[in-house]
Amino acid sequence: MHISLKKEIERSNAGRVGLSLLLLVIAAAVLAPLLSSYDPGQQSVGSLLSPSGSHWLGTNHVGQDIWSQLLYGARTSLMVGFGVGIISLLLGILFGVSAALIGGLYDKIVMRVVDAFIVIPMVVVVILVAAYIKPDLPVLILLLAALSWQGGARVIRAQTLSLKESGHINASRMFGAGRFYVAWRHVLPDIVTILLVEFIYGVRRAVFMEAGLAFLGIGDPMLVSWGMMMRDAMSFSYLDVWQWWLVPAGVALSLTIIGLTFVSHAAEAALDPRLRGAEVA
Amino acid sequence: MLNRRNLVTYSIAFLFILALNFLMPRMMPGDPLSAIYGDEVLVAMAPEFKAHLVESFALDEPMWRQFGAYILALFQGDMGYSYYYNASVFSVIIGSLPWTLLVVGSSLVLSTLIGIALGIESGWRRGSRTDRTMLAGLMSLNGFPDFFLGLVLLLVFGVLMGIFPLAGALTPYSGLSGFSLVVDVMKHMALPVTALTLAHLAGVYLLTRNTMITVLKAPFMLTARAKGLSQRRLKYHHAGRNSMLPVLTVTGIWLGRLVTGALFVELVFAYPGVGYLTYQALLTRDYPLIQGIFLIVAIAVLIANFAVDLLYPKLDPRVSYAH
Amino acid sequence: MTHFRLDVSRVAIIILAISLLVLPACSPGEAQDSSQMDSYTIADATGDWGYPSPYLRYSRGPGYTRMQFIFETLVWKSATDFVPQLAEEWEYDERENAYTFKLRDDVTWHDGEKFTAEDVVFTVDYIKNHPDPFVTLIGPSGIKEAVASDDYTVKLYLEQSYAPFLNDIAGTMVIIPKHIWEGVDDPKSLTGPEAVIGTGPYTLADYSKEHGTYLYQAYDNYYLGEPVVKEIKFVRISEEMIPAALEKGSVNAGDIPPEVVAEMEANGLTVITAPVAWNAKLTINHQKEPLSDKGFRQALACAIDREALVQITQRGHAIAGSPGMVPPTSGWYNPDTPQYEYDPAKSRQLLEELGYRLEDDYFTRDGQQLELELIAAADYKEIGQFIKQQLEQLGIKVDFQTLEAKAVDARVEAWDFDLSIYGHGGLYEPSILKRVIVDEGFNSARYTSNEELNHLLEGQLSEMDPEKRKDLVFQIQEVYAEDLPALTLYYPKWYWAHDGKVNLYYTRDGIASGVPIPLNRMSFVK
Amino acid sequence: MLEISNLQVSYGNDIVLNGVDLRLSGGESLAIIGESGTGKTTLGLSIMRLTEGKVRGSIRFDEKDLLTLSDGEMQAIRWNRVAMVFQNVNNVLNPVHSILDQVAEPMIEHKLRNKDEARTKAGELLEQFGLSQKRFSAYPHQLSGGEQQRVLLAMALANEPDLLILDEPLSSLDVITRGELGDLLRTVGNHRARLVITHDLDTASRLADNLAVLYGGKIVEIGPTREILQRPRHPYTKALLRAYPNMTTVKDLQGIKGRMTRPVSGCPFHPRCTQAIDICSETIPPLTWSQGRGVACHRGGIVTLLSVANLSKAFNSLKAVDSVNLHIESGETLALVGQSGSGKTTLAKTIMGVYPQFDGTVYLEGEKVTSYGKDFYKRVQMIFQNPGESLSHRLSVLESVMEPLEIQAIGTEEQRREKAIQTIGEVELSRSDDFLHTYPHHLSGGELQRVAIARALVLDPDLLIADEPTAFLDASVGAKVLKLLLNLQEHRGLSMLYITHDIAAARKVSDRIAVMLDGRIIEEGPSNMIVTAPEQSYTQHLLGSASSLHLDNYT
Repeated sequence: MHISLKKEIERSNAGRVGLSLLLLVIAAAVLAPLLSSYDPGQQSVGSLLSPSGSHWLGTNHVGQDIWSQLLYGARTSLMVGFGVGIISLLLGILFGVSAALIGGLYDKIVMRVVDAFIVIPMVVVVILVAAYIKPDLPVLILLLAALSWQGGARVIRAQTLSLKESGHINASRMFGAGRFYVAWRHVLPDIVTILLVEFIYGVRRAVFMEAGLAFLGIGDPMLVSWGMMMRDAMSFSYLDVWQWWLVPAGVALSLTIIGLTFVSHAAEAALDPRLRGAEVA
Repeated sequence: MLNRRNLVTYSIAFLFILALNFLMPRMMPGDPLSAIYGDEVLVAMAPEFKAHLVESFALDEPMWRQFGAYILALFQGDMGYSYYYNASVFSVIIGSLPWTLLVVGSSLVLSTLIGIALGIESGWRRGSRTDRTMLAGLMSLNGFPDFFLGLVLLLVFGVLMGIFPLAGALTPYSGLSGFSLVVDVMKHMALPVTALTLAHLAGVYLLTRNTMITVLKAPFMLTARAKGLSQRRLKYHHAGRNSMLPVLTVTGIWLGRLVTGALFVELVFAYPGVGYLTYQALLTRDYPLIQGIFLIVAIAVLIANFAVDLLYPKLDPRVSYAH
Repeated sequence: MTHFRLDVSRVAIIILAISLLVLPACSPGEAQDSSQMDSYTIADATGDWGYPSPYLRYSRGPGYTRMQFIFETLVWKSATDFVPQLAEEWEYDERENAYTFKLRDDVTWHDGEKFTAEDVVFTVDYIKNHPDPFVTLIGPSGIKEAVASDDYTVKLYLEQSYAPFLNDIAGTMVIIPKHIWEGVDDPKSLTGPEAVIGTGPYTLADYSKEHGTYLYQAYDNYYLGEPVVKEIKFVRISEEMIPAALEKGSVNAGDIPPEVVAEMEANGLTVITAPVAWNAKLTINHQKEPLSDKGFRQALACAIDREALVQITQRGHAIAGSPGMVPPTSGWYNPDTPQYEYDPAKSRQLLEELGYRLEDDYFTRDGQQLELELIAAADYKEIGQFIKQQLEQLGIKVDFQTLEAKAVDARVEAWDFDLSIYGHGGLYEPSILKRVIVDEGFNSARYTSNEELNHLLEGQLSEMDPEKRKDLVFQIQEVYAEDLPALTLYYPKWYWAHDGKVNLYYTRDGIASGVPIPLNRMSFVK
Repeated sequence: MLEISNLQVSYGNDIVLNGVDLRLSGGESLAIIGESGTGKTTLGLSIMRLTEGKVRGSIRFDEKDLLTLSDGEMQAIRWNRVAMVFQNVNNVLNPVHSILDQVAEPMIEHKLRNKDEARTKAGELLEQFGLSQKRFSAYPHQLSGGEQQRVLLAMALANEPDLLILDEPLSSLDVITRGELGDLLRTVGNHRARLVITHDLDTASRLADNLAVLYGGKIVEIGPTREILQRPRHPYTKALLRAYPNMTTVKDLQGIKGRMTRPVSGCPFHPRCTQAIDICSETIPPLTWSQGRGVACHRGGIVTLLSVANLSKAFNSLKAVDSVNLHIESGETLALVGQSGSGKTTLAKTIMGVYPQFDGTVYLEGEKVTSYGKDFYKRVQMIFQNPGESLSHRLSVLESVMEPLEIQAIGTEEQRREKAIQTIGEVELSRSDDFLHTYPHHLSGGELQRVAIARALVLDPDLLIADEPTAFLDASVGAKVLKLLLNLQEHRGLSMLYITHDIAAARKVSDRIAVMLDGRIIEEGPSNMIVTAPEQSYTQHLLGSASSLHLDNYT
């Protein structure tokens, strides 16, 4: 199953749309200082202004520039998303691969714990924990990662197990290949696609949860984030401001998640040839 | 069928939930009493009254004894006392639970039915324009967080167009009864249920569609076509029936997502369910209530998963006889 | 592969189709029957404020408001004055330090029992045994003894002379029927309909905790005549939606955000503004160097532009804080209170006098950069940011952190902070001053080192002569503002809008001991 | 009833069926046989119009061309007129419906019966196929493979179709059930036209009167089943039979050389055919009929490579060979069995033209051999009993093998050397320089015989006459040499005349056996017939005294 993932994703239109959306968000995050002349935290007397030449999306309730908040909000979303994605992936690999290779009681314990975590509604756990500890950004990332590696671990374990038994690995072992060689040359390329799909899942979940927590008001209030923008904007929904305050934040969040959804869909399709070919494409 | 593996899984999940409830209050800074009374009119409560409260809620005892008492009480069905509501946590939650069940239940049924129907349709015509449009549309829909959908629905249909009520589960003291009361309740739940359903539709749809595509290539589909069956029967009775099954296996997990989705959506619509209660509890820092809600929601989802595990064999003959 | 286009219109149509599918059929805008006076609906964002009995209502103001339709006090207040309620007349005997109340003899409980002086005596004793957060009857403000001279005369002996007695005790303590509460050991266990038997103009017909709704019905045998509204309803509508609900006419009254005042008035609704009753404060750790220095605290006060803070963080819908805490709109306000107008130059000068030098934009002393830690709950995020911006502009580095509210309280209580932002109400009656300046608790400045101030605060509480008391309160403001253990930042303006069918007004110094809600039950009588 | 003409089915560029013509009338049964991948199932599905491939040509069923019908019309034909028993693979039955429902479904859906009647009828059918009533509500996965097959059969008969297409109806079954169901199928399907699709000759012979052999998308041979099985006329059919394990074959299993490849120009079988000539790779041979049999072969079917007519050879008055008639077909092994002195070797030598004088005629590919020259020996070669005698002790291994090439003056020295070394490799001898330059007296008996074989094969002959090639060898070495000969035959498509006194060895390597006694052929026929049902007492005697371990003597 040596498929060029990059190619597969780029070939599918869903993948292209998704990648474009993601690049757009990443560009907004990276280029935020260039795209807006306002500090997103800078308060000013002109509050709740309508969009104008100087404030493209107007200002919020304390005179902060909404456009610039939108751009910097991308940073928060992406930081949480990718941070959680990477850490939970690493945890997933750690537990998944070790469970597959060590096996026995250890494997059983890890897998039961994983199953248990899958049936517990994670958002509720996050809300409970966050309600107590009011996490700042690094803690939030760790918290979300700690609660979202389980699905990945299960998939990675299954994949590693099947690879352990698969023909070409046995064959190369019989030709005298060392463990490192096998891991590098055969195991890694075969699970890298699955890892990517899991990674994107993790990112998507994290972006969503960060926004949700901020919306509930249990995130770090000092952080400029889309969820918080929506929360703040919601309390002014009796005015017109929601059109350029709430909606852009919600749309930015949605587009990010849609981008991730499309990319993961394309990656999944690449993984499962049965789904290939008839894509949104 | 329920096997030992499942039992172990559920036990671990249950223990984890309890342990969290044990551990989280330990991390609380300060004493819980300050969260009981806020800053509305009287700034400081009289020290005498404070002492009275500390005594009556046993807050002066060491933490571990409070935990011990909590667990003991839990197994006696006592989930604690909400200082804010002046009522037992259990009774507070029970009051809100039916509304959440109504919203979540309706969304679960609707999103499952519509998701399966669309998934079957889309998978059946895979590759067609209809399929591609549906896939793109629903995957996009999947990206919209439920609370954002809720807000937009509320603003558009509630505020701008004024078609739907702005808040609540029914018109209070409207004197309605019978059918008109049902209509009133339906009108109130229409937007929250729509938001939840739309946000969760895509998951069901995608799973059904993927299964459908696989099922369509199964040998029994060829058999069925050879039998000269109508398209309709092929699509629903043969392919559809098989495509539904994987969706049903994940209903429990789905339900978990819907419940958490309801937490957000109820907040948006001020819908008097557990989600709204959670938000209030967070605002008022009513920790016993937060703990209680967490416990009930988590356990409810566990039970739902458990129930699906038990029920699934009745739906999929392959599983029921596998043991 | 076919070319893929995100066909927006098709997607939109499908989404619309789905939504139409999901939505049950619905007819637009039901007619609201608010024209008749048999029903009056009040919107509230929170909704549930507890079962409206004295011990099950929630402790905050709205809880009391829900209760005061049913339960009454000895004296009551109109928009301007103390007025008789259960007591027809009262007088203070300075020698005995006791109030004598002459009670009405035509009052009945909702269950038909006669109301007598025994009920008052019972209530006082009951509250002493079962404390109520609103009324403190033990300690300095307490009642030593209640004696019924006859069926309709009751004499309350005070522990000490207590100036705000009428407001805080006689006008706040609701009388409960002895025949029901006698023998109830745990007041919270009384949850049935008997728990809401009072003497007031309304009885409770329904209460729903989940929906946050209340339904009151007029009590026909009310001794002051039949209430003008047959039914009062409280319904829960989220804050943002109340304006829409008012415009739709689905509610008669509700509090509104300041931004919509003009729109409401344009729509023919009456908007009323509460005299300010609440303030947000910058709490300063006056136990800790360099904040323990009065000059330093004054420098901070001059560096924070409170007018700008009101403009930015409150969008102008507030009054800038007076360093004397008493709001300028209050009758107790001393116009001579030092104001510390925004003056960064003055701040710099004060800091330089303390030995600070500006280096690289920040003040430094003994090689150490001046840095303050500011903590606040998330609710004060915008204000914290504003103060941080202002102080950093001046040259004081600020580390601003939002913490969980209880964590802030705990650290303030442990003196583990530099600056903190906190808010509280109760500014109508000067009795608040002692509690928030010298008493214990995280929400008090606990500033006890100025003997003069201590003396003044004690004195105004026991000074029964209003004019002399006012003089004391004026002095307190000056001393407090001079010492600045905390700085009042602003007083927010609160608005209610109603359709004018009932004349809503703000009670003098708030309902009971100071609830700033324009729902005095007497609006609904006569 | 069913008439398929010039049916072409292709998936993209892959042409699966390439011009198939078939006729089937009511009550007739026809088996389509072929290896997997020859397009058998596609043919069945095409009739049901269920292939996803592109279909051209015509499929006429009751005078209607199925390919031009509307979907609705086709839907009405499916199962009512034409039903199919699908190959019993996993999930061929819908896993979530009970078997009774699945059998009843087509009756209900085609409105032949109401629900209750349909279920009753379905029950009868299932019972007829041996499923008890309590199994009716079972789901497919609860059934054994045999039971599932019964369900598939019962289901196919539900709407009483006129044409039944059976795709591998018996292949998932054990032998006993196979017999039982085969008989049942013959009974219930008797009056219906049946098209049996199988790779299994046994199934074909059980279920069908006629047989069509499909190869590379074309029918290569068609005719009555029994005749084809006894006397295949297309090289593919023959190869198929030879590769087929059954109780009546005695020869060791031989595959068919090479693998099926697509696309192929010309005759689809020519890359694997042992008698292919130039035209075979150029044009597709048409199906030509003779004697009730259709064969698609440019060479008219299997070629008779060598035949002798009335061959006699007398030494003085002794008639060593007496009026012998024999033929050897392309790619087959004829064993000539007889005692020493029966004239076997003389016959072989006569054929090889060792004796200038003899009576009778030798034909090579139908042409009379008039002179024995290079042309003849290029095509016919012989190896002898004693390899030591046939190899010159003065020539090294390499020189010995190169010698025939030099004699025939084929190629350059270098090419000859290469060809020789390749052939030495083919007979599983070392190609090291050391070995190539070894002289015969350093070689073992087995090695010598291999060198001799190599020398005979280096000219790529069509016929190899092997005269007791194992007589001088140990049993184990002899067995290996025999195995080698069989392999060579499979790879090169060699025909062999195998001369032996050992009928046991003969039956392992030969397709046919001729028994020789006193210069005459007294009995001749397919190996299995000769071995199992010998007619001549002499043959029986030979069989009786053939080498065996005689274990019964010890019991």
